[in-house]
Amino acid sequence: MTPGQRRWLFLAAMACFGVLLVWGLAGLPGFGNYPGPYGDIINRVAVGQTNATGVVSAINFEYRGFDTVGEEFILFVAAAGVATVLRRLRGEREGPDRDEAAGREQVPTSKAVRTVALVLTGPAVVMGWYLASHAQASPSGGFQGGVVLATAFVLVYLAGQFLSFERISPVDLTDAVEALGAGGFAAVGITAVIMGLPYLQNFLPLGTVPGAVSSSGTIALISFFVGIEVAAAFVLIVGELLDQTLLVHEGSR
Amino acid sequence: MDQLPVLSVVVPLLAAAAVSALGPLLRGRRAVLDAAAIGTAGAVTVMLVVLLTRTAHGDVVYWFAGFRPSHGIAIGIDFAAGPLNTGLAALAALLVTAAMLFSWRYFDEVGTYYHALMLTFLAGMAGFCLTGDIFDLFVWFELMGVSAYALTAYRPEERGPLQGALNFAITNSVGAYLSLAGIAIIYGRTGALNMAQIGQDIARHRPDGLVVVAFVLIIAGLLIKGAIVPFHFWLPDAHAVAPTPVCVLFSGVMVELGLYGIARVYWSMFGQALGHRSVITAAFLALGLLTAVVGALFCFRERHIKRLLAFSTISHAGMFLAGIALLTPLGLAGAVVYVAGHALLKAALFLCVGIVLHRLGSVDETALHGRGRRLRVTGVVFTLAALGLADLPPFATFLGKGWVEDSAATRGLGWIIVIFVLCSVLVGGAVLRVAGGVFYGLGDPPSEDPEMARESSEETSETAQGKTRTPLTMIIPAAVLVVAAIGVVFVPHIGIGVEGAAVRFEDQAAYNATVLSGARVAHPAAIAPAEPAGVTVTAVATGAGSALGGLALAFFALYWRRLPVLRRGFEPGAGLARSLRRLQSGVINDYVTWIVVGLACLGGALALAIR
Amino acid sequence: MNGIPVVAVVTPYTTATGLMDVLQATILVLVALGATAVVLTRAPTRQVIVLSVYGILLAVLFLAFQAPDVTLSELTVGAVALPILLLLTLAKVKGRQK
Amino acid sequence: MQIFPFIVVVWILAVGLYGIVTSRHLVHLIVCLIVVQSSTYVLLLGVGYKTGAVAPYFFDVPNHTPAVDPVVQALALTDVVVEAAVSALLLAFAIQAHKRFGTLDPHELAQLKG
Repeated sequence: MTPGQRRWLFLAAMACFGVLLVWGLAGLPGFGNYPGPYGDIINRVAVGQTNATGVVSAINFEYRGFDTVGEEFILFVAAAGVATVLRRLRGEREGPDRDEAAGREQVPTSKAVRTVALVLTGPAVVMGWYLASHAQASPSGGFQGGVVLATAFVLVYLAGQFLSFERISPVDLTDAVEALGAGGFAAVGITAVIMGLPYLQNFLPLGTVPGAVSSSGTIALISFFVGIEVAAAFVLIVGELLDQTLLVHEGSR
Repeated sequence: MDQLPVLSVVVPLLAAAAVSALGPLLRGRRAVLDAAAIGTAGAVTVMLVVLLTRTAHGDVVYWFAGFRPSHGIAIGIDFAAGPLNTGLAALAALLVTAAMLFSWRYFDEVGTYYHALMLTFLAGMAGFCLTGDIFDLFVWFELMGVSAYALTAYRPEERGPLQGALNFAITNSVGAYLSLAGIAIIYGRTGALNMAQIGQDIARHRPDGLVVVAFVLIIAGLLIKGAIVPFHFWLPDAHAVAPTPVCVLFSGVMVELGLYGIARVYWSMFGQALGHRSVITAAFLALGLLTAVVGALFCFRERHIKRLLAFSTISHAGMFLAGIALLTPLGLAGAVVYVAGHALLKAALFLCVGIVLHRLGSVDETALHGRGRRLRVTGVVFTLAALGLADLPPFATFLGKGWVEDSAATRGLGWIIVIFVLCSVLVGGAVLRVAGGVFYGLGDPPSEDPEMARESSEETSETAQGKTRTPLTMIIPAAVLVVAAIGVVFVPHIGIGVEGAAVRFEDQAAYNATVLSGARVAHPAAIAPAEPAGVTVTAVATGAGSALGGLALAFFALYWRRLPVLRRGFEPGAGLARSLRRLQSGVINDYVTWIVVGLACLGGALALAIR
Repeated sequence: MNGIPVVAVVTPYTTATGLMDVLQATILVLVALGATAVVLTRAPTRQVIVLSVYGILLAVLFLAFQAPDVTLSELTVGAVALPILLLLTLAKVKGRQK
Repeated sequence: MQIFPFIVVVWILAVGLYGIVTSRHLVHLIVCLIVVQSSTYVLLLGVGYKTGAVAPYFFDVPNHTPAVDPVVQALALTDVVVEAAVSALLLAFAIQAHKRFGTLDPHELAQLKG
């Protein structure tokens, strides 16, 4: 197909498909009229059952916790896949570079950027940690916390270039930490199985004050593992990509 | 409490995490890695088989974190292990075990990620089969998908795998997002994610636009995964380039899981609401038969052996979908046995191709002509599997297809037998032609097709070349799988067992009761199917006929150049195949366009008929 | 209502609905325009910037949909993490084209 | 306001697919895929919205305040993670493809794949 033919074929098909979609969506109860019952029931019972005041976290880490197990492993696999695709060719650094994009100058980071980045690293770590450990209380959780923690590592890169980034996040260690995060979550679930309970059942004491850091049993624990997993996965992915951009630079030296 | 459903998913996940965490320590100790992966996959197979025996007297329903439904409303996620989906998961685990056993000596060099990815792939497939929750289905679908994309690009130093993985990942991601949109729409109507609960809810009203559109969107991702024309374009691109042990899983079960998903979504959610109208049979039968014919034509024209097997998978997927589309227990039972037989045989065929690649360093039929004579055992296994693929009794394929044909005849659709036999002859003929040419040096090598030569010019070198012997761990799995494909037929009470399971699978009311109120309904002893499954004369006749036809076609393809009456350069069906191949352009933009076109047509047809 | 004056009950925990409607409709229009802009920006590097803006628009929309959790994720992923990944990729591939 | 948000969803989906179909650069195409996925977030949160309800957090509001559906928000969160994971993997493929092919135009990739 030529691009022109393809465009017209697509537009014709998409017009039909779009009409179909609108026809289907017109059958919804209308915006603002969520009919329930799933969410309404959980809103009613979640705080009492889990002692978590953030109902979304209660769902992610308890009611539908098994989805999150799968989700963490999707991220785990993506990081492993990125590493597989990009890492196997380390040999490229030596010898004549087959790389098509080689030969560009490295732009040094300006002093201002370094300073700002260094200054921001601390708050990023603190905020990431805070988010990862307050899943049960407020809009936050392991995932957002993990990404913010990973950002701290990227700031370290900005501040000190790649060498220190690699020193702070050696690949093998990051790998192991990531696996620990994903595996830790799955293992929390298995602990319940060993205790004769259904997988992922909340087996820890729920605490007494709803929404406190130590409340809601396994929710907090799982959120912590998710935070570790996500941070490590992102550090791994960003690290591999940085490694690639660096490959260009080394090739030009 | 029966913990087997969850263990069969979590154990491979934990093993994957462990393998990855201990990776640096295990570097240089391949044996430990391989043993761990083979052991895990084997253990999962055993767990699923044990679970399968426990489902005989009713589905095993597992509620995560103990959130059982009250008053018919589920607030947690459930696994609903019935005989059919557990059996499919067990089949997947068996093939992963065989593939891991095969890769033990196959790859000269392999990182820890390979094992971790195979294990997460297994977990994704098992979770996808067992879950009874529509969003959970999406999650495992994605895990299965992401693992598969990464495995396809496992040799990123070559061009083919990257391009194949990109097309694979983009088309399947588009499909997954469309499915998710469908899930959101049906959730907006019912406020439920449990399939049984959704089915119960939407069955209360006449089907309207929302139900039709949600159905089409949800199966969009599954049709793409199931490689149904016109959603199939990614498959040959990906299957031809993935490492051979991975191809075993792609062709053997991953595609079939997409079709299982369609059956599951239909029979647990939409069937009752849509009222099992004849338009559904017509639409899916048309898609299935179109897929079967297109796949078979491409298959016969192909010279790259892995691509040839990939197209044969498309053809078979079409026939499976046709069996499911009949909406009868016997049709579904036939599709199930057909899937099992096909999976075992196709896996064996891919393993044999892997051995050929290992020993001879090529997968090009023309280049390999007569070079496989020394691989006697491999040749025998490959030929037997090829005959099985052409439905020769007593391979399980003939039984499964026979049931589908019986059921079609009862529904007054006897004519589809002609198409089935035609496709089997073409596919069987193509694979037998490879067997005769490569392993026995019969006839003349097929002419160099310039386009084919371009496609297979880049040698897929997964292993260092010039191996002088075939390790036992490579040939034994293939041989065992072929024997198993015969063994399926001789399982005691296979007919009543599978058909009883199909009756239960299609009994939506019973499924709802089992999942939502824990009632044990369907008992196999009480099931008296309207069309009892058995070995009929027609099945034996069409099966043997297809195999003979395939043999004859293979001999013709190998020897026709020596016939005086035909002029040289004549290629049967070349023109048709050339214009079809122009559609298989390899351009991802085209593939996504066809997805939208296919959805507009399918959705439009269903909408006009059901409105 | 038989003479009893109808008073809209406004608790401290709810937003006036009329205002919310306008807010949501405006952001929805902006999001639709943003998506179009992302797709129609063909130069990859510029597109990343537009994507980042689109991510922020989505985050605001989610806030208006009363989903602070998703807002936070969309901000960290859609507006920060993905653009970083994309820019790194572009830095790598922006060499000469064959 | 009854169906308008859902029409926006269809628009985002259609525009994203249009971008994929007409894209001549893989990174652009991956961004369009992200746009396609973003339509599912809007749809999910749209179907779970309740006019006048609060966010599903009961830290500083009484337990029985009407709140919007938390389930779709949990699903959207999962969806965001999936998006990040798939995009990262696709970008890695794109980097490697650029190294092997020297181009990121899907047409040229198809011709050069060998």
